[in-house]
Formats: sequence, C-alpha cells, structure tokens
Amino acid sequence: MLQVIVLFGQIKMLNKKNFIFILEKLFEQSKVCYDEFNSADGKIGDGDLGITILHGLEEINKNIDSFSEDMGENFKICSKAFVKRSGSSFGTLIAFSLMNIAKNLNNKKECNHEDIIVIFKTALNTIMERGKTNIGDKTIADTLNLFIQKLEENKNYSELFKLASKEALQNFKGKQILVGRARMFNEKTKELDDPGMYALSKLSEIF
Amino acid sequence: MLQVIVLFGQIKMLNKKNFIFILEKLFEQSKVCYDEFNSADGKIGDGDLGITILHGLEEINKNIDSFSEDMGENFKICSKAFVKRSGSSFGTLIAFSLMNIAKNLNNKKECNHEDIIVIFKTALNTIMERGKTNIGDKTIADTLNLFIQKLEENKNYSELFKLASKEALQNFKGKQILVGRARMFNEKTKELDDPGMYALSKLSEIF
Amino acid sequence: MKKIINEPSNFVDESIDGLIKSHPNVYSLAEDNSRVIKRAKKSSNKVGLVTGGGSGHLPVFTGYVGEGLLDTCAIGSVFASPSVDQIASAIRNADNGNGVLCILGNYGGDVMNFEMACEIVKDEGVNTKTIIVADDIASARLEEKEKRRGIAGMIFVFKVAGGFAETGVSLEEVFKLANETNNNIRTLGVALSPCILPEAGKPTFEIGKDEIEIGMGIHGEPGISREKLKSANDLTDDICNRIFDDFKLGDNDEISLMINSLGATPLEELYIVSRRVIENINKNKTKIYKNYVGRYATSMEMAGMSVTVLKLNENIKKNLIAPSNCPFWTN
Amino acid sequence: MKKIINEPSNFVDESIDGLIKSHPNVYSLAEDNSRVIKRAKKSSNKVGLVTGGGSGHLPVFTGYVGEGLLDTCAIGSVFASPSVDQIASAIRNADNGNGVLCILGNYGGDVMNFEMACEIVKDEGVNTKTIIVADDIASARLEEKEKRRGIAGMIFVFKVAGGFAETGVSLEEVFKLANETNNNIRTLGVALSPCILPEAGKPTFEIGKDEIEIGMGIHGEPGISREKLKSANDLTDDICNRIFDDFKLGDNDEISLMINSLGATPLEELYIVSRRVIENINKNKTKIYKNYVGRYATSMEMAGMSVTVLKLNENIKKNLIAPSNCPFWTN
Ligand SMILES: Nc1ncnc2c1ncn2[C@@H]1O[C@H](COP(=O)(O)OP(=O)(O)O)[C@@H](O)[C@H]1O
Ligand SMILES: Nc1ncnc2c1ncn2[C@@H]1O[C@H](COP(=O)(O)OP(=O)(O)O)[C@@H](O)[C@H]1O
Ligand SMILES: [Mg+2]
Ligand SMILES: [Mg+2]
Ligand SMILES: [Mg+2]
Ligand SMILES: [Mg+2]
Repeated sequence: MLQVIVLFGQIKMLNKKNFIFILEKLFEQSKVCYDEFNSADGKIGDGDLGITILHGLEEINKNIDSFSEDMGENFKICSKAFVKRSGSSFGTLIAFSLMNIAKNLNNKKECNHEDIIVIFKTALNTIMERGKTNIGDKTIADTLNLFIQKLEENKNYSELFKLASKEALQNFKGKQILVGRARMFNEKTKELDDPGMYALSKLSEIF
Repeated sequence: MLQVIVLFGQIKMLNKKNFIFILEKLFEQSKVCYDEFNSADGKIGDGDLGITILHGLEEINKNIDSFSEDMGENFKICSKAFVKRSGSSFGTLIAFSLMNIAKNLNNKKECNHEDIIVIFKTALNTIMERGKTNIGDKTIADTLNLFIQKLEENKNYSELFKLASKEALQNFKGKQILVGRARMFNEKTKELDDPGMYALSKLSEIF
Repeated sequence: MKKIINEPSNFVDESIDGLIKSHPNVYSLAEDNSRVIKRAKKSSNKVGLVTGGGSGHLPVFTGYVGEGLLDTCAIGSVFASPSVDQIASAIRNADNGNGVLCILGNYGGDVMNFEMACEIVKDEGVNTKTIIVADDIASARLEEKEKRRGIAGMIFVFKVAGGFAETGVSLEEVFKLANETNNNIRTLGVALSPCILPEAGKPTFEIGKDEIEIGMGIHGEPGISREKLKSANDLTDDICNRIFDDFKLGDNDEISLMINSLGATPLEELYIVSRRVIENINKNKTKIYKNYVGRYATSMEMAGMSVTVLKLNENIKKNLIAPSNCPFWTN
Repeated sequence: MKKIINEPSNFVDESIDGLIKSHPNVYSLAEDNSRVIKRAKKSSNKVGLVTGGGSGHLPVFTGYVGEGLLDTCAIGSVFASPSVDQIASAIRNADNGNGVLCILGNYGGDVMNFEMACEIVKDEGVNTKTIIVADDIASARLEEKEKRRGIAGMIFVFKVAGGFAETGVSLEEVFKLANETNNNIRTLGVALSPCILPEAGKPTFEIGKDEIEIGMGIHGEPGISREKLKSANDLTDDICNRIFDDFKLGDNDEISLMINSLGATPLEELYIVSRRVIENINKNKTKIYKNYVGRYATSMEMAGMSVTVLKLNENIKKNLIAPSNCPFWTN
C-alpha cells in the first residue's frame, strides 16, 4: 500500500507505469469484493455487478502487455477489453467512458492534474449521455461528480478518491434511485446504497 | 297413473298410441327429475345428464305429430330427434339403440311381448357394441340386462321396469364404474349410483 | 390461474366467433350450425376432411381447418364431444360428392358420435370413412394400440391427409395414407399443472407442488406414473426410452418430431426438451427430417408437454410439407 | 409454476442449442460467439438486419431470424441485455458490405450496448443504422413517444423491414420504412400473473388473486393501473379506448392487429379478446387487413396479453405478407 501512497501522494500524474499499477490493484480488489458487489446488486438488481467488474478488470489486465507509452491507446485497449466480457450497464457505461477518454487524450504520454480532471469529466459526461442520467439520480455519475469537485480543490489523490466516494454514498442515504434496473424497486432503494456507487467506494480503497 | 297401469297391466304390447303416451309421460318425468339427474351426473361426470334426457325427450315429443302406424318409422323418428339436441354419451347410445330397434321392427304396427324383448335386446347389444361396454361395468347396459331377464319371466310391465331398475342399482352398490367419463373417479364411484342407471330407475316410475 | 373471459357459458361461442372474425380468409361458420367451422372457400373437387372434438385444445381441432388441411370441424363444449347433429353437419359441409374422411381422436364420446353421424349421412348418400387417431402410448399397451387415446399426433394425420386430399386422390387413397400415418405415430406427454374449466371454475386435477404425471391425458386422464419433478434431461430420457421401447426405429428410418406444449410451458423449455430428444435420437442412425416445436394441441393453460415421433416415408413426407393455409402451421 | 429445465445457469444456452438443432435449416450458431444466432444460410446481397435482447421472450428475439426476416440476433441472459461484444459479433455476422440495420426494443441496457457495439464496428468499416422500437403506450405519454418501451410491436418491424431488405434496397431505404412502421404501431398489454426466472426461482412480481395490471411491462415493469379482474369485454374495451385515444385512426385507414399472449394465456382467450377488438374497430370505417393471434412475444409462462395495432400503407402491407422462412410466422 505504501507504494501507492507514494505514487499518488507525490507524482500527481498518470502514465503507462502507474496506470498499469492501478489496474493491477483494482483487479486484486475486485476479487476481494466479488461476492460483496454481487450481493449489493442482488438486493435491487440482477446481482451481477461483481461479475461485471471482475471480468472487465481481468480482461484489461490480460491486455496490459500490449500497452504503449501512448495513454490514449492504452485507454482504448482498456475500453475494448472491459466491454468484451460484460453484458451489464455498468460495464458498458465504463467502456464508453474509457473510449471517450481515449479520444480526448490523443497521443498524450503523461496526464497531469488537469488531464486527470478532464478524464473524470469525460467519464461523467459520457455516463450522463449514454445512461440518460442526471446528477442526483443516485448512480455512479454522482460519485464521479464529487470526484471532479474534490479534484478541483485538492491534489492529494491518496485521500481524495477514498473520502469522496464515501461522502457520495452518505449524501444519497434516504434518497431513491431514479435510473437503471434498480429504479423498479422504488421506496426500497432509499435505505440502500446504489450498488455502482458502493463499488466505486470499495475500489477507491486501493489508493 | 291409473291409465298407465291399465295400459301395461293389461295390453302387453306397444303401438303408436301407447308409445306416444309413454313418450309424453317420460318427457314430464324428465322435467321433474332434471336437477336431480344433472347433479347425479355432476358428482362423477360433467353434470349434463338431465339436460341430455330433457332435451332428447322434448325433441321427440315435438315430432310426435309425424308418427305413423309403422312402429319402425316411429322409432326412427325418435332416434333422429333424440340425437339432435344431445352431445353426450347417453344421448348417442340411446339414439343408436332407437335406430337399430327401428331397423329390427321394419314395418310392424304392433309390438307384442316377444317384440318388446327384442327391443330391449337390441338396445342392450347396441350399447355394448357402440359403448364398448360389458355387462358388469355398472352402466345403463346392466339395467337393460335385468329388464330383459325379468321380461323373460314376467309380463306385468307396470311393476317390472320399476322394480328391475331399482334392483339393478342395488346389485351394483359398492362396485366401481368401469366405463365412460365416470371411470376416471375410480374408488369414488363405488359409493355412488351410476347416473345413467339412476336415471332409468327414476324414468321407470312412470309405469 | 386467472382467465380473460366473459360469461363462462359463452366461452366456446365467443372464441369461435373471434377465430372466424380474426381470420376471415381462412375460416367461416357453417350456415346450418353454429358449432361447425368450414373453410372460407369450400373446395369443390376433392375428398372432404372432417374432424371434431371438445373445445379448449386450440389450435386443435378447429384451428386446422384450412387449405391443405381440413375442410370442416364440429366443435363441442370444453372437453366435451360435439353432438351427432353437429358432426353430421360438418360432414355434409365437407362433402362435394367425393366422399368424406373423418379424422378424430380416440375418445369414447367422439367415436360414438362420429359413428352415429356417419350412419345418418349415409342415408343421405354421403360416403364416409373414419380414422381414429391413437398415438398416446401411455393409454394402452402396444398389443391394444387401437385403444390408445389420440393426442398431438393427430395434427400430423390432419396435415398429411390434408395435403394428399388436395391432390385429388380418392377417398380410399386418402384413407390409406392417413391410416399409415396414424400407425407411424407415437406420443408421450407429461402434465405439470392443471387448467381451469371456465364453467366449473376449478382445476381439472390436483397435483403436488413438486410432482409431475407421466402420460396424463389432456383432460387429466390418469397416466402411467406420478413422480417427483426431475431435470429436463432425465424426464426427456425417460419419455424417449418409453417411446422407443414401443416403437423400434431402424438405422435408415427417417422421422419428424413434434414437441408440443400443453399451454403454459414456454418455448424455451420445449427447446430444452427438443435438444435432448434429438441428442437421444442421434445416438443411432435414425435421420431427423423436419421438427415442430410449439403449442399444437393444448389444454388451455395446462403446464406440461408431449413428444411425438412420426416415422416418414416418401408420401408422408411430401404431404407433411405440402402447401397449406392455416395460422397455426408453417411450411 | 413448475419448470422443465436442467441447471438454471444452462437455461439459455440449452434452449438456443435446442432451437438450432430443431430447425437446422433456419438457424445456425455464429462461429465466433455462442450467443449469436444467424440464418442457416447467410444472404450475400442485402442490408443485414440485426436484433438482440434478453432471453425468456421466445419467439422474440432469436426466433425471428430467418429468410425474409432478420439475419442475426445477439442473445442475453434471461431478461438481461446481450453484451456489447455479442452485439458487435451479431452485426459483423449480418453484414455483407451493404450495411446493417439494428432493430431493438427500447430498454436502457440494450440501447447502450447497441450504441457501443455500433461504434466498435464503425471502426471496422461497418455502416449501421438503428431503429429503437417504442410501441408500449403504457410506458410514456405520446409527447415522449421515444421513451416508450418496445414490446410485441417489434415483430411487425422485424417482418416489414425483413421483407423490404430482401428486395435489395439500400440501408437508408430499409431504415426509412422500418422507422415509418415503428411510428405506426401502438401496443397495450395487461399482466395477470408473473413468471419465474430460472436462476432466481421466484416470481418476477406479486399480484393479488383477483388483480390485473394494465400496461405492466414484459419484465414486470410498473404499468398504468392495477385493477380488479374484469370481464374480457370490459378489459378489451378499456385497452382499445386507451390505444385509440393515443392513435387516432381515420375512416380510410387500414390496420393489422396482433393479439399476443404473454405465455400462459391460451388461444381461446386471445380470440375472445380479438373478437371484441374487431367489434370495437368495426364501429368506424377503419379497415382490418390481416390479423395475428398467438404467442409472438412472451415472458415465459406469464399470464396476460397485449393488443397491437399497426397502421398500414401499401409498402408496409406488401412487406408484412412477403415470403419468409421462420417457424413462428405464417404468411
Ligand atoms: N443508466 C444509468 N446511468 C448511470 N448509471 C447507471 C445506469 N444504469 C446502471 N448504472 C450504474 O450501474 C450499476 C448497476 O450495474 P450493473 O449491475 O452492471 O447493471 P445491470 O442492471 O445492467 O446488471 C448501478 O448501481 C448504477 O450505479
Ligand atoms: N361407453 C358407455 N357404455 C355404456 N353406458 C355408458 C357409456 N358411457 C356412458 N354411459 C352411460 O351414460 C351415463 C352418462 O351419460 P352422459 O352424462 O350423457 O354422458 P357424458 O359423460 O358423455 O356426459 C353413464 O352414467 C352411463 O350409464
Ligand atoms: Mg446488475
Ligand atoms: Mg446485468
Ligand atoms: Mg354427463
Ligand atoms: Mg356430456
């Protein structure tokens, strides 16, 4: 864990090397949280969120060998890989985001803090557009939205993601989920975390 | 009732006149017993026996005007009429019987005691053949069988049909029905009268 | 089980009326009898084909009236025989001077009423022959095959005889092929849950939550054995074994299959069964020609299915796929 | 509700396998993806037509692959979207250089995944267009028609687009007619009882013994109103009124109807409904062309039905009845 803190506490940028490192950590974490994600999704959905995330990250990690210095290319590889094994909304929304990020980064070898903000803004916009979601619907878009707000104030990545994703969950306690399969459960979704937001929070623990 | 007793106690034959009289009486009796027949059939069948008998006799009585002295022709008219309104086994078996009786009687104007025995034998044979039934299966064939036995010993029609049809019911108490729709009720049919046999017994009360 | 119906006593008449109104180019009502359906356009130059039986089994019986199939059908109340009078009308409406073949399932009332009707029309000069379909291997042993009930296999007889009659052959010839077809069919089914008779308002039989009955009839007639619900493969293997014990097929035989739902059982499950039947058949060299999977002979919303095997020969095959015009049959 | 299945997790794969094995002249499996069905014989000279969606709705979606209909289909798990990868494979398998029209129901996951798949194949040089069928008037107001879910009306779009594509017209032209067809369709359904998801083993929703839900979606999505079960005529009148409030028809309009069972509801009941729909339509001068009554888009063994109205024009009509080869469609 020390290595990550060093990485994100100090380097404040994304390149091939630390991207690979993050992806490896995320894959490990997705194995640890597999059952937890499935059962969170199972309460108000079809219980496949753990599967989606594990398979997506597994496929990405299988393709890490083909990564180049070009971060745009790397995100494109991630997008194609993630979508290959996923049939669920989360997977497609993430894959769409990765693809649009790839387009925005072009041939960049290093993404600085501003680029990282653009990366999350691109993801948020993609999800809102493709998922026909708004801020406040209690989905992963709301977590990303808070990430962006915090990134604009703060550069300490090692704390930021962890705290912001937890705060997002807090903000939506008692509120109803308004999109996706979960919305069909109406009132019941008030007492429960959105499974996607919950997963982002657990995945942020790698930082 | 006196008139009938006279008729059958003394005349011991069947011609157009007393045939019409019997058919009218049977029709009246079928109205009286309508609900009773339906509910007897309803316990182990489709509950339409009262309907079958009432409609069949009603249709026959509508055609009485076209009766001639030729008893063969009269039975033929009865057969056609009975079947016109009936969709159930009882109706078809009776209609078949009436048709075969008509053939056997040819141009007879009066049926004597021997002819009357032939009439019932024809009915029994027809029912056994068409209904694929044997004596002992607990159906109307068993009542007819006893009619024939008694007719061979006895010419007092006013008592004979009433007593024989009751005796037939008695003989089959505790036995299972082996053909028709009722056989599907297996054990349950032991405690119950066969609805067709029961109906013949009630109809015999006109004598 | 909830029903979308009006007065239960109008169930049959309204559904017939709906059938005709929905497909006026295929069906019409006989002028002389409100329980007799005939083709929209009477054919003039062929053997007439007639069927009849109780309601509640759509597409059986009425549904199979149409060009290349039947000419007329006499319709009884739910699960009850049509009357002699109705059957006689159906025969008259089918006849155009070339004689009539009656094809019916082996049910006591139906058989008797058809016999009587045939005698009545004979007096009027209509020549008839009758095929009593007896394909349900659960209902009698092979030695008494003629006592077997008629179930889904009936449709194969309708189609093959229907196709052949259309070619203008004689009554004798249609009878011969229909008879041959009937002898080449074996069916075995399983019931999972009952249906509700509209007028009675209650289930036709009772069965435990985890029970099935192999060989139960389409009206709930007792079957061969009541068992615990088992896997689709085990159930299908059992059914196949029983069918092929009864019906030995050689290496060069060619067959068609019908996997039929009794109503509620969905296509997905039928295909799981069909897959296993085909796997079983593929173990030897029997060839499979064309298969039919769907709801062909039902008991309203009963759950369950049946497997039918039809052994083909050139003439049966040709007429099985001959053109027809019927909403329930795809060529 | 009892199911004839093996391992619930194999439900979809086994039923697909059964479908292909049962009708090898119609369907085949894509070489590169076990959840993509294509025609037995790929067509070489026409716009490709692709659909996709969750399993559990047979004949929708896979069933409508065949000559004169669709070219390929991507199959998701029960009530779940197919993956982007599966859809991309379906598109590639349908393409023969003339471009591909995707026709899908308006469900969030399906729409997203098709969008993504179209972007992926675009990079490979495959030209696509998409029709999102939105016929369910219960799921959004007329002003937001594009938000409506796609249900039984989808099949009319498959058939009309399928027939037209077969004539060799361009992607743009097929798109235009499919779009016009989609705009000419209105559907409203009613659910009576739920189905059971094989993997979950429990009903998709709960509903009282004497309740129905008007407008409930085919996965149990909430409808317009939950009501007491009423007579078939009253129910049908209500459905007709809602449809014709949404969809004004003129005296010279010509339509086709589809009365579709969600699974368990039997043909007899569909015809009682169909009869009443036709009586309602006959009150004005709208002409009725050809009707489809049966199980076209189901939710396994769910009880309930839907009424679909398709407004015709010459081109829609011609392609609706154009030849096709599919076990679930009669011309
Ligand atoms: N339309 C949408 N917009 C934004 N986020 C969505 C949308 N649909 C789903 N999600 C997110 O994805 C999560 C569910 O993911 P997943 O289980 O993969 O979807 P599915 O319901 O397709 O199985 C939700 O908790 C939510 O955060
Ligand atoms: N095959 C048969 N042979 C002899 N009698 C029969 C036969 N089938 C029915 N019956 C007689 O008819 C009676 C039932 O008549 P009915 O209710 O009209 O028949 P269904 O079962 O067709 O409604 C039975 O009680 C029995 O006596
Ligand atoms: Mg999920
Ligand atoms: Mg999912
Ligand atoms: Mg009865
Ligand atoms: Mg009866």
